[in-house]
Amino acid sequence: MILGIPITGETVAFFLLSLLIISSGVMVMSLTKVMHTALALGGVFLGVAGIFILLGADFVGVVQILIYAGAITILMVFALMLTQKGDDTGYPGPGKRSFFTLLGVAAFCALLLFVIRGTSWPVATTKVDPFPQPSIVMIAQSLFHTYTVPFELVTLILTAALVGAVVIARKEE
Amino acid sequence: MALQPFLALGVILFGIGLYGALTKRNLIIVLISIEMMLNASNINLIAFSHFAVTPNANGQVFALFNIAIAAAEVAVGLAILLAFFRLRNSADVRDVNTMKW
Amino acid sequence: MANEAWLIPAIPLLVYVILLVAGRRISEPVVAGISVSAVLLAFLLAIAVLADVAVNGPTAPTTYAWLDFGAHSLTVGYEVTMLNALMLVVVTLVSALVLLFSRSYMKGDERFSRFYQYLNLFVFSMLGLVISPNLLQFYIFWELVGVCSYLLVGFWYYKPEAAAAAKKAFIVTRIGDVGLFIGIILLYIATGTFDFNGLYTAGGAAFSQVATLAYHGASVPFGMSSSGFITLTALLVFIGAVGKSAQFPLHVWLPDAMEGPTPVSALIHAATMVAAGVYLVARMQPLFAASPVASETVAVIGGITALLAASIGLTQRDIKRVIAYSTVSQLGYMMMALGVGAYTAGIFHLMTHAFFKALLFLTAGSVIHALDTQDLFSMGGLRKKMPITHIAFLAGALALAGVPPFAGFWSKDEILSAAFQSGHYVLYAMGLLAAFFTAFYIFRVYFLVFWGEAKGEKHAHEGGSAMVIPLLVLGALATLSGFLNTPFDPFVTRFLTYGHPLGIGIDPPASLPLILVSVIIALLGIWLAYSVYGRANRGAELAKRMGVLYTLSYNKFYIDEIYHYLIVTPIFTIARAIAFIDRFIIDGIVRMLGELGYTGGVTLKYANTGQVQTYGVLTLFGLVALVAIALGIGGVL
Amino acid sequence: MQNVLLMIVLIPVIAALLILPLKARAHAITRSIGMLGSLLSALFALAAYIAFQRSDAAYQFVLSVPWATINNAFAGTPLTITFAFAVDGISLPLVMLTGIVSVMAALRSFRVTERVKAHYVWQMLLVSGLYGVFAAADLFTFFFFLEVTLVASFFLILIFGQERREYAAFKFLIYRGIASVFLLLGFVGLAYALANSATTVSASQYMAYGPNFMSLNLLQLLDESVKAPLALGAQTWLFFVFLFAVLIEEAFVPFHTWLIDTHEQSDTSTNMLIGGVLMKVGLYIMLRFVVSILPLALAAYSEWLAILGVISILYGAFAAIAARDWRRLIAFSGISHMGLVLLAIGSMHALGLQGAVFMLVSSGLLTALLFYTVGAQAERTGTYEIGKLGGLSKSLPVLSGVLLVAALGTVGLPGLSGFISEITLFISSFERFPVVSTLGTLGMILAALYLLFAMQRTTFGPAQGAAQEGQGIARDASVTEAIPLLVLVAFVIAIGVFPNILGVVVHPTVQALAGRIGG
Repeated sequence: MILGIPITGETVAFFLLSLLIISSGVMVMSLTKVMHTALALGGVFLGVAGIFILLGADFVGVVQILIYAGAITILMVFALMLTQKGDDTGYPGPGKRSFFTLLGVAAFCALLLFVIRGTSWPVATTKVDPFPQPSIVMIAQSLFHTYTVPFELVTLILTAALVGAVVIARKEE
Repeated sequence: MALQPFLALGVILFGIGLYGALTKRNLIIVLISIEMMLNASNINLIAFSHFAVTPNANGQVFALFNIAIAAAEVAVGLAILLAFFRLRNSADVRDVNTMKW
Repeated sequence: MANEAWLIPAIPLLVYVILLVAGRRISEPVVAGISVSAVLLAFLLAIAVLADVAVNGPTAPTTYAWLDFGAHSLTVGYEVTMLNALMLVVVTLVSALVLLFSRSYMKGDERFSRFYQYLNLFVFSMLGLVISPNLLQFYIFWELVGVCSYLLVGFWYYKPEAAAAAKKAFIVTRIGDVGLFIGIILLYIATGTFDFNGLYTAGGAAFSQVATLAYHGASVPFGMSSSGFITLTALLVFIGAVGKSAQFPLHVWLPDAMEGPTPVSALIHAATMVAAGVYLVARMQPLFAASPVASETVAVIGGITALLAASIGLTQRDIKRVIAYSTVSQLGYMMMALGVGAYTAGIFHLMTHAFFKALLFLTAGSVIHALDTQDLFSMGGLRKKMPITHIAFLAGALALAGVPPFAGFWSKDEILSAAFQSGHYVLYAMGLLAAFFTAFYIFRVYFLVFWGEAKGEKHAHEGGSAMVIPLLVLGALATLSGFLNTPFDPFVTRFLTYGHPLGIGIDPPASLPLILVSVIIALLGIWLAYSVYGRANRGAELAKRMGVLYTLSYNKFYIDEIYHYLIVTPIFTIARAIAFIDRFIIDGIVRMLGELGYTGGVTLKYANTGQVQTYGVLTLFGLVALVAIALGIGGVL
Repeated sequence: MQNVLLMIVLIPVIAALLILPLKARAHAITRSIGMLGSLLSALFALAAYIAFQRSDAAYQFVLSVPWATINNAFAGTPLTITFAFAVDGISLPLVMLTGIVSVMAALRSFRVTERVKAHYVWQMLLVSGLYGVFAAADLFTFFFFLEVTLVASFFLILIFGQERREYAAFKFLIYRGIASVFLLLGFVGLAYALANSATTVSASQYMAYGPNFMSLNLLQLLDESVKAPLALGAQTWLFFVFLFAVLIEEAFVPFHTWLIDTHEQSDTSTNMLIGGVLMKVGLYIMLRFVVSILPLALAAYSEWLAILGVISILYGAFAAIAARDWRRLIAFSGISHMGLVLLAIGSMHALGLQGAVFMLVSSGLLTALLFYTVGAQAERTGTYEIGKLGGLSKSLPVLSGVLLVAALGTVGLPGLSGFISEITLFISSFERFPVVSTLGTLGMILAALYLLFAMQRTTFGPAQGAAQEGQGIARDASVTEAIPLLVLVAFVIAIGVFPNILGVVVHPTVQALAGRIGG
């Protein structure tokens, strides 16, 4: 028991992943070299994926690793490199406004944390295994029964985004 | 494990992302920060899905949707960024001010 | 016959409609022929009605629903009483003669048929007014009469003076009309009826002649005393009469109304417009009789008007204007008569006056027609050139001056003796002085126009038969109609007081000394006029000797000017002030608010720097504040 | 006959839809469709007048279709909206008025030569909105059509006005928009206040919504307000909300400046419709909602109405005296006459309410007539300025004659429609407010003053200024132009001479209405 929390495998994993996510996040904000930033970003995404898996959402966790840690991070690195002037990101550090922003963000987070603490969350009345079957089956059922239309819409959006991205990024002739 | 630690983690990650989105001068870092905020919300969704009164997969499905939308957003965002960079030869947020007054 | 009395106004209305539809396509003689014969027919019907009521007494009103309104429906209809039977005859007779006269007076005018159209409408309105059984219908025709006079006075609309006179006539009488309007409404509120017959019940002792209002709510409105309320309504009604009958202080429109064609003046002055006011007071006599204050006011206003107008008439240069002031003055006599309770004398004077005043105007019209001028001092010597006109004018002048046995003598004398015998000695003196003035000014006109040397190049001559016949008929009436009500055989009195109508008194008998005094006064006036203007023109000399008095009289006591400064100017000043406030203060505030919004927007837009992150930070602070407030309200914080 | 009101409202919309696909240059067919649409609607209005049960004070031709239900409108209470039409003795004359004026305005619009299509489309929509407002029997339906009139007139002013049309159009939109907001607040408040005392739920409604629900249906609201009247407190604040809306809507002093600008900037047919019909809507709201549903508040504050009315009467009259532009003068004269109506409503007497309805109709006809005549004159002389006109009687006798009739009718000459309205409303107002009413009668004298001055200046005297220059080309009214004039004059005279043609319809309703307010 540390601070009223039982020390189990779960909690240990949670704390380690949290540490990874938060420290990587802070590093994304503070590092200036491109590659360092990209690495830190990968850390954040991986940590989040770990949390997902910890919560039994293995499929989403895998998707997270594939899309975020894989695709998006690489994309970002490319973009950073394409637009880079010199070695570092080359932008001035925090100014006076950053301080106020920090204050505002801190207040916001504090409020939310306070609310999270103050709320009495409903707890499952019957303690059953959360997921009696593999999550991927459930997701598939949900996605192709309940959420068929949104799912199709998302594909549309993705297509539109693809076309849009091409059109926008294309060189003007 | 309880719900609250996960929510707290989400809030903190969201705060970091928000701070980055509001202060960073580099447009790409801003985009990255936004991705982090989306991740924070995904943590929430998955956590609620896991700790719901009757656990179900809805939260996971929403998280998947979120990821899909985020991917689209990154694609379009980066495209805009590239077009902008070509136009102004800069990726500074402060140069994106054509909508002023 | 009295049940067909509605035909009398209907006939001119029919002619009006015919002329309205087809007027432009009918030739002048036909237009005049239709109109004159129609009104003559109406006159014959009126005679028949008169004979009917003389034998059978007045009829009950015949009414039709006009506006259904539960228990208090508004009605229209007709009714023949002794008074209005007499009025019907007078109005139709004078109108027929005026219509005939207009045939040659208006010959060749490009709107000849329009003129006859208006005249027919005028006659219709007056006849409708006379046979109205209730105040509402009375008021409707009363206003129509006003509009017709407006149209006819302004007939030559392209003359600025005519247009101004028409407008003045309408607006000044409108002031009186509003008084009458309020009076009618108050009477309706008190009694729940507009009917002349339903307004009163006998008040006081059983055989009393005094009427009182028939209050339908068993109480007087507004918590007033009954006598106070009667006085109030009577005075309001009287304000209407003051406006229409050109009594002081609303007399200013009538002399200006001379700008219309002369037949119109004859019609307005003799039979239609101005008679309406006197008729109203006569018709409402029970109400006035019930209020000593109101009847005193009527008498005093009448007396003042008689004297004031007569004194103005002394010095005017325009022939029609002199006669116009004489009308105002004579109307004052009538009001005085009704005010002192001499009901018959007032009506009788209205009747005789209608004849001799129409005569005077038509002769003046024929003089003007012959000479093309209205200035007295450019006339003269017409005695030889226009003998018929001369004789006719002389008859009219003698009647107006009150020389026996002409019509005016009998009626005016009755009024004066009634004033004296009812104890109004001051009024009597004023009336006597006015009679002296009257005799003087009308004979001043007579001598200036018909005696002396002929002036101007134009060759004067008599008009055609259409002009001469009315003069002869009216001349005869002006001479003889007085005998209808002599002290020896008061036929009209007997006729009017048939069945002892409620609230109407019987005139005191005339006395010989009073008759003698008024005859002497009239003769004195004539003699003075002869000595100043008849033998040789010494008018300027006299004017100089009178000094300030002459100036005052010549300028009509500056009443028009006083009104201009006291009423017209303030109204226009207020109007301009309100226009200013409207444009610059009220709308100014509105425009300022608009400008404020615009300027504010223009200024604040510079806060939009285009920096998305700045917006984001500010939004964040807003969000934090909102969440904090929401949590605070929810009791979480 | 059940659907007659629906037909009346729909036909102009159909006409507008038919005009839309036409070619922009197809003027003749556009005009014919517009004219036919207006005429057909007016004929249906006439049919409604003929089929109307004279002695019946209740709503007739009731048509009520459920439109929408909002389940959790306020604190869990459902809100139902119906698409409902019905007329009674107060609204039917105004529907008739709309019919007459809209046909005349459609004829007048023959003179429009540019953007004819747009003109007719917006005009048809405005007419439909006006019909809808007067025929509506549901607060939401009413509000819907009121907004239609707002938008349609906005575009009519904006596109077809004079130089400062944009200013005028936006002023119109903003003022009336604010009035609409207050009206909406009043409507919702009314529905909310009356829902709490619901006692009139029908069986089927009970099945659908339970015992407590808010209805916007006027008939239901009226029913409820009789069975369970509102307390004075609720009535009072609703009264003031409505009063404020009406003061703006009806352009009472000091919220009148938008009307002046609107009239000064609009073209003739728009002025006829706005001045003749739209400007009666505010007082119709007063009669329809305030008098019937809020009688206690009306009784408590009726002196205020009378005083506000008299202020408008006198202010409008004086401002009209100073007006140099005919349209400005007519606008102020309208304000002055609407003050009379407010005075009559304040008197809370059946006769006064009848006078109020008569005055609305009469003033509508006369205002339309005045605008028509003045517009026709301005078309020939090129100006509305009173000082620049003169002697038109000679060159334009018919127009001048009609102007005379219109002016005299407005002054309140017996035999024309203005008089019967004035006498009935003054009888009841004198009974209650003798002093205030006496001040009101001053308005009658002042009306004679300003109208005669302006009319004589224009038509009498020698020809001068613009009239003189234009004399060669100026032609008097052509046949198509003369028809509206004569028809309007005929109606003005008909009501003036036979007031019963209107009275029989109005009387039972106002009698019943007066019963509610103890008159």
